[in-house]
Amino acid sequence: MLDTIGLKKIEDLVAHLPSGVRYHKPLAIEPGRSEYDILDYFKARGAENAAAGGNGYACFLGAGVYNHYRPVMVDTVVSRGEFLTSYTPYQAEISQGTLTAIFEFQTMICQLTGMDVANASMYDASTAVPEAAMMAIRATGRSHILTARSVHPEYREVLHTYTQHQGIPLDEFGYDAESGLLDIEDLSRTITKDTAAVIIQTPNFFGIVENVKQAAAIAHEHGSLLVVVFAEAVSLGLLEPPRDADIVAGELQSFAIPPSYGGPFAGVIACKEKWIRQIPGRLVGETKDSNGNRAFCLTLATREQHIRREKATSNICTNQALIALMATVFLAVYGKQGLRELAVQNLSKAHYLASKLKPRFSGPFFNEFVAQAETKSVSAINKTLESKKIIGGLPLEKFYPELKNTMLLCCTEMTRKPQMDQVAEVFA
Amino acid sequence: MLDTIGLKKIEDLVAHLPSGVRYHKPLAIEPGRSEYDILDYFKARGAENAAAGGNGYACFLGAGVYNHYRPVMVDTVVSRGEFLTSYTPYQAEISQGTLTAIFEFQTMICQLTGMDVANASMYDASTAVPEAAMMAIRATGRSHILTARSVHPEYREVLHTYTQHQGIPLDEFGYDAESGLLDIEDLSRTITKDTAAVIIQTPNFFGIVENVKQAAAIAHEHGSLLVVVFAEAVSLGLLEPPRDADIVAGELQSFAIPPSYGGPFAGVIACKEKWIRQIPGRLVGETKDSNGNRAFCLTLATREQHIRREKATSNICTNQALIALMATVFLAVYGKQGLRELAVQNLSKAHYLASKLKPRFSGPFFNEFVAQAETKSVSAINKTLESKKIIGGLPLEKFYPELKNTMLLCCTEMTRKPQMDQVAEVFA
Amino acid sequence: MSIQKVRTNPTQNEELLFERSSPGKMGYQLPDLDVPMVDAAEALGAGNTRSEIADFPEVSEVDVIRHFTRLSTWNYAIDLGLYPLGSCTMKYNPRINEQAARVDGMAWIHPYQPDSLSQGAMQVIAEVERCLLEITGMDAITLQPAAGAHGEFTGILLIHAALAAKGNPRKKLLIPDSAHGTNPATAHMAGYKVENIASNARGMVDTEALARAVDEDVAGIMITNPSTIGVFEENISQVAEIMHSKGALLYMDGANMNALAGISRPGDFGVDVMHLNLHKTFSTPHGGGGPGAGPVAVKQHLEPFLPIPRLARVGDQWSWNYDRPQSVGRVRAFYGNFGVLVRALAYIMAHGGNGLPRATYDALLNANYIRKLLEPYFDMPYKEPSMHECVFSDARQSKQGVDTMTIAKRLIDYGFHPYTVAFPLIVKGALMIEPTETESKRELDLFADAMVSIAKEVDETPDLVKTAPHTTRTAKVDEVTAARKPIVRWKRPS
Amino acid sequence: MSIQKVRTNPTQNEELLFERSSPGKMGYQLPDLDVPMVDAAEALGAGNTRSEIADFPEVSEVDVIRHFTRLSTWNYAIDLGLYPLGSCTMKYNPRINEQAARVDGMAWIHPYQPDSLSQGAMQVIAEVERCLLEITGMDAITLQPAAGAHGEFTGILLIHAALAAKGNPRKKLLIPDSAHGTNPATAHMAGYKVENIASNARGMVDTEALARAVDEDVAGIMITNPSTIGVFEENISQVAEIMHSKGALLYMDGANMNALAGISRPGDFGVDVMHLNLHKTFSTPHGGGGPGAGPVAVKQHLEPFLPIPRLARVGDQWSWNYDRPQSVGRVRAFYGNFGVLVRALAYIMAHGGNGLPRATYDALLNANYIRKLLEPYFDMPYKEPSMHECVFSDARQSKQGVDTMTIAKRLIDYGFHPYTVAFPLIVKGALMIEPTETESKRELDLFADAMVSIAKEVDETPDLVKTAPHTTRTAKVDEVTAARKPIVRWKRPS
Ligand SMILES: Cc1ncc(COP(=O)(O)O)c(C=O)c1O
Ligand SMILES: Cc1ncc(COP(=O)(O)O)c(C=O)c1O
Repeated sequence: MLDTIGLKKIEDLVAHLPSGVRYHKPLAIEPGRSEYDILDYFKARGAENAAAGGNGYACFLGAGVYNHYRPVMVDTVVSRGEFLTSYTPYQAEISQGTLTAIFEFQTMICQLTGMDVANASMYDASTAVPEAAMMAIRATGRSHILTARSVHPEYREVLHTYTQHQGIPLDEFGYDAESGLLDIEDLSRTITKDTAAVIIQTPNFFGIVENVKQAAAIAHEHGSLLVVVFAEAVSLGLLEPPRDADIVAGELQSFAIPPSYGGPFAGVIACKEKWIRQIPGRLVGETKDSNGNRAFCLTLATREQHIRREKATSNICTNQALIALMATVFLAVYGKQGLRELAVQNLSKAHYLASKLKPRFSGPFFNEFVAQAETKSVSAINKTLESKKIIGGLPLEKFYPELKNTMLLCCTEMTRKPQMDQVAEVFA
Repeated sequence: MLDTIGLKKIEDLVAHLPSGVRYHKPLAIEPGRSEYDILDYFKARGAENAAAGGNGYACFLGAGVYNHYRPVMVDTVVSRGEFLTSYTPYQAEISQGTLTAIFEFQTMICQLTGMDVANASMYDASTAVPEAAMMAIRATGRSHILTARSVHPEYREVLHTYTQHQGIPLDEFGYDAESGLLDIEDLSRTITKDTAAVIIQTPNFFGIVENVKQAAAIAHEHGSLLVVVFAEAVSLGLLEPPRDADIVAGELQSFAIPPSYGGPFAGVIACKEKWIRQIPGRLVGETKDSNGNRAFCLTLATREQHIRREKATSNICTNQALIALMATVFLAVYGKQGLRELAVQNLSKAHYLASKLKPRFSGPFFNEFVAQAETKSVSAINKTLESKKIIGGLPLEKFYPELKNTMLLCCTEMTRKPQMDQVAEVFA
Repeated sequence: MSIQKVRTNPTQNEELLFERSSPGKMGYQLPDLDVPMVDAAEALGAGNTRSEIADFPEVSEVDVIRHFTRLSTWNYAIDLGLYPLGSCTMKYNPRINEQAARVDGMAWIHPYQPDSLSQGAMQVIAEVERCLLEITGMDAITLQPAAGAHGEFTGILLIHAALAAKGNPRKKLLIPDSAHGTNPATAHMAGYKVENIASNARGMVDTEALARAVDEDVAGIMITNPSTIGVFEENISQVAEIMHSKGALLYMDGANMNALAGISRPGDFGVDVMHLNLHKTFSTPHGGGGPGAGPVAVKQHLEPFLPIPRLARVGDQWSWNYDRPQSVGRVRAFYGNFGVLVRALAYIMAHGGNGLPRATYDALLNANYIRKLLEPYFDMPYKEPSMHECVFSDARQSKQGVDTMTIAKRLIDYGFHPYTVAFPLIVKGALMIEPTETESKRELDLFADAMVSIAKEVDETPDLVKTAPHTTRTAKVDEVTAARKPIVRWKRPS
Repeated sequence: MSIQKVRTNPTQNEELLFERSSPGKMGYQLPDLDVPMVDAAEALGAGNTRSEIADFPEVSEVDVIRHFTRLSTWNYAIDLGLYPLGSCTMKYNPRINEQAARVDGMAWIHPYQPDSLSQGAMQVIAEVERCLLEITGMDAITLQPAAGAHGEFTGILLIHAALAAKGNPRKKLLIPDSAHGTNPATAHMAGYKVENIASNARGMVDTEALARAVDEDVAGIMITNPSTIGVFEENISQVAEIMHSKGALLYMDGANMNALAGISRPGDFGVDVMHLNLHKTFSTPHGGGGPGAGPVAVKQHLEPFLPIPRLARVGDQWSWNYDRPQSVGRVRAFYGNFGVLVRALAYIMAHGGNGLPRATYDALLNANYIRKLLEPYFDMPYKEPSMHECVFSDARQSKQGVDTMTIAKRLIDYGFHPYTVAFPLIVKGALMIEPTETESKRELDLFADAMVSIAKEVDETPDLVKTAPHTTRTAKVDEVTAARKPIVRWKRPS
């Protein structure tokens, strides 16, 4: 090949580089290792972590990342090279597999959320939230964002990062100290005619199911959009969809995505038909091929960076397609009835545990709740649990200084009664 | 569907069964369980086993089953539904994938063994050995089989089972007590003009590399065929192939097949061109399709049970196709140079360990050898090793009463020096 | 009617590994050697080491994945659609089975590791034994045989040993003309003379003829039930009585157990010994031809003869018992295809005692549905009620010069794997169709549509059928030339 | 020249999940509930619970596997062949990476579990950081960004914060007209005005024009190096000097790092901040569009502004440090796409310090080989030495009315995925070809043959080209109608 090119040695390929830019030292990285050594390395590192299911730990953490069982079908499908090793489906004629699956994904997200349009995925919910906020700003022509404090604290942090450098004013409103629900009065107080969007989450960070209708009424009354966020997607199997929202931004990790220390996950944005041209990210649409057969392709690309450049709705390019495919397979496996049953199991488990503890809030909750520790400190409780190979709940004081000595506990279909009973015992 | 058939209820489908044959009780088997429960069950059972690599055990057992690293590519390929869930490739037009892979398999087995023909697989070596013996009987028209005692004891047991009910006389000859090699004099003594085949194994059960040429000369001199057996296929990467054999019967477990408590493995029979019509099992042959493109199909089916019934060369039908595919992928991954390097690593590791112990035999060995325990009993040694999460060697007295207080130790590329040093220490 | 099931698409060509090799290419990397490298010629003797493996593959890792991925696209598979091979029970192979078999503690256990370190594996074996005995109604079982034919062989050895123990192993085995080829081949391998017995006009064993045929030389009969025409042997209990009255035994080929699981037990209708095909009834994947497992279940009187070793409970531990003086001996090294047993147990656990009969009913339903849809178009020589499969003949189509194999090839154009062709032998030009319970009505309807469409083509455009397949990347394969001048390995063109 | 790479074969049709649903079908089974079942309406309030999810799929397990297996056969993929998308670095995705990411101790760790129970994960992160810093020659790095564009955004925020800390974040970012669309989109999202700067005749940054353009309002420049025409910016060091002399910063889009790894380090030629695409250079799979990871590496002066939390070594333990007053804040929840980092580290370990530059050279070799073979047939507007990709234009073919997109569609008939079409914008009708190092000479030769053959077809049978593709199961897709009347979800036909 060098011959064909007309070169003598491989280094000639970079002979033209300006002097000074070449790096002549060997990289200070160990020489190449065998598969066996590599697997060994990751197994060894893995053994240094607690792994729910993996090395016998039970885990009561939720807070945006949930331990749900992953049907074997999911990895079976996503491991097929045709899905795993294909690019973004720009060439529709040889990408109908990916395109069809995304179209199904978009449809299922609409069915679950009650929205008309869903995109092909965002990085995760934490980045979907600011994208939804910016979408609302574009849609309303207004400037301010108003967020409930019961939205996931890390989503709010990311929103803060995104907005601050653009000079978008960001306000927050509180939650009701007794119920854990939105503080509707505070919302009414803080919303203004500059508010582009009110952002709430349901189930909220405390696991509590919000009254979306009520929030929507207030937002709409003020001409703002309502953005509804979800972090625990399994709840959509059971909860009334947030039909009154204008935009929904969510996290799909619960749909067969392993916790993986926080990623890769898949976010999604869905909205009412009206805002379709404001939605960021890829969209797949139905059309026909030249033989008249149904076909799918990426569409409305004029919203996107590769066409519109600085005028695009977002800079997003690579998204989380394979992870969204995992979610799609998961939803196909569970289906209409299964997703509901799954949600009911989650609900039942959390309520069982809650019945043995002292929930901090009175609002209705799905599969997590805030427990108030009384006799012991939450850190002492967690230490004791750790010695029993149980990872306890998330202490909330770090994010909510007012919620002293509380922890957020989550139960899923993978949580088993003996461990729940142990938690209750340690709390007592 | 019942309507279409003209029935009212599903039980009507069996209404015609003679009375007395229906089973009306519920089966005494637990109700159907979820994937999650099933995996849990097998993980729990698995945790009750020592698993080389899996739960921290190092394993020095060989004796026909070897712990070799399985390249990730192997399961990647065999997990593709197109290979995993297809049937025997009787319909050539839609089975070219399987057929092509088998043709490659047959070719590689020929390249490795020095034979002209290899079949598409047998159940394992233990059943391939009697099939090879019967093949020799058909080929020579003779009646007796003569087997070296250094052939794997369980292969010999299976051979015994197969031959006894057919009234085939089965004799054995010994090994040299000092070298562990074939006792050539004993062979010369026991071989007769009725001997259809002399069966030897190399590396033999003690890990020792036999002189195939010499054995072949004696067998051929007496008009018998020489059947060469191999149990450790990785040795073929380094050893002179048994070109002087008439039939080769081997075990491919070493080629990326997990030990799985003894199966599924894949056996194979290869032979000289001359005996092609005597070979049992499936054969894939090259041909063309009606467009003139190269194509493959099952061939010489007139040897097989579905055509020839009681006159078939064997009753084998289902074989070990997917396992043979694992071997094929393994060989493709390692290739010409890799298989040799792998064999050299095996050789080097075993010789390292042997250098610290007292080998019982002086013959050249590949990756296993018989160690003579002196100060301690082999069972005491193994007990001590077990406490260090090391599975020691196979005590040989059970199979060879004369080999008192010895064990067969095996090292592969997965054996690591610290554990070898520990074994040496415990032996001392 | 047009082809509704498939459209053509480009699939990659691919050479053989040997042809795509180039010197020095590698797809592997070994761990560093942590001990001194040994010189092979020195350690083994120069005469014992080979030079290179001539023409062996030299390819990169990406070459390997592409090679096999491309090849795979040339295959049909259950994962792609209906695979209605009669007698083969091509049901869906659940992926949880594969996962279970790959659990470290299942995959990485050495058969010679101490029993004390293998209790989990032995418990799995015990559980498989228990479930299969419950399903068959038999008394004892060996899981050692590696496939159906191997099970047959084991079962016949048991008969041989049992009769020999009574003084005379006898000489003959009776085998119906409808039997699978492995039955006579097995009988022969076990040293018996095969006596074929003709089926009666309804495809069943002719009990009167049978009674006449059984004499002191007859060791037993090998019966497939449901038979290979998918029909339950209505006289199975009489058959058993006839055999037993003459001191002979009844072997049942359990390949068709998918018609019976949970609704009828061979142990209850006189069977002495039988095999199961875990790769049929119990959903372990066929993998392009194997592996399988062929457990053999027996009545108590044959138990002493089962292969060694036998699983035994000693105190609170499992152990392997080799002390079985009457055993026929080993039929395979170690304990059988353990990994296949794991998969079968996963299947049994997923269905459970409640699900297994449900699956059986669904299998029957699907077969009878297909039968109903196709009966108007294809000749059905035996009209007895179908169990899990239905067998037609090409009698009508052959008048147009189109035989069952030709119809099969045309079916490929319609996007289906063909049914079993030309078996059983008692049906001339047989089309043997077994849909299994895992097929949906929709897939069955499409299949029936395709078959009906082909039946019409046979009348209207017979040449179109005769030259099929037309759409596959590989056209009709010349099997005759392949057999005439066998090329069974690649060689470097000289 | 004929099509050598592919032949057509039937592939299964398949409806949407919603269309193949039937009421009551299920593909799952849940474990038994071990606590009392809670009534949802009671626990949550009736208004909070939904009735059924209208039209949601109801399919069996076998339906699911068939559905997605069939769909998969409609895709092209690296595992099937060359995927020469310029700027996308579609290299082989090693399966060991997937295995590593699925190790229980990597996949099943919760981001909020105590640091003491996550040391292995944190060690992996530390190791990825160390390796990427070594490869880039930068001083500090954040692994939080989820993809390239996200990395760009993070990087620009860093510039913004650093300049703001000095008193003035400034207003404009300079972006060459050759830049990828994410660059201007990012600048805009970060609140900067985009100022496009024209490339010179050789496709490079015009340093004189640049010097004129940089003023006190300019925060920095976003440069892709090698540039999107696959050419190393020869004046990169001067560019850095110009920027720095005006207090502005140099951002490097590292999407093309596959041309540099191990042979040139951005940290050594003046780059202040850059991102990497682990899903390009470091072989993590594209998965039909993602996920990726877009780490951002910086020089020391930007380190204080990196997103929180930062990995820190405290004693002999890793911990997360949130106490970073100057940080721009979080750009993503948790710690980034950890599973992608695991894959990238597996890749780095497999290649090692010795293998990475080798891979880079091979990438350059392959690109230059393709260039050499195609230059006689296609117009090449910028003739500077190519690095890892080469960019042609359709100038010659467009005279026959055939543009780059049309050639791309015809290439599909030849069995290849097309190159990148119509990017970069500085090349009218661009054909942007990046073969990567994992392609064999044989695959490249077949590709070049196909391209040459198409070039001839454009002259001889242009209509054949214009109506392509001809062989795919889906013919040319009508994208215009799709955009005109968007149907972005399935609805039950009324
Ligand atoms: C009726 C019948 N008997 C026996 C067999 C042989 O079983 P195996 O292929 O597992 O050896 C088969 C399978 O093909 C069969 O259909
Ligand atoms: C040059 C260049 N810059 C930026 C990007 C954006 O990266 P990502 O798709 O990971 O967001 C890409 C990838 O498409 C690219 O090619």
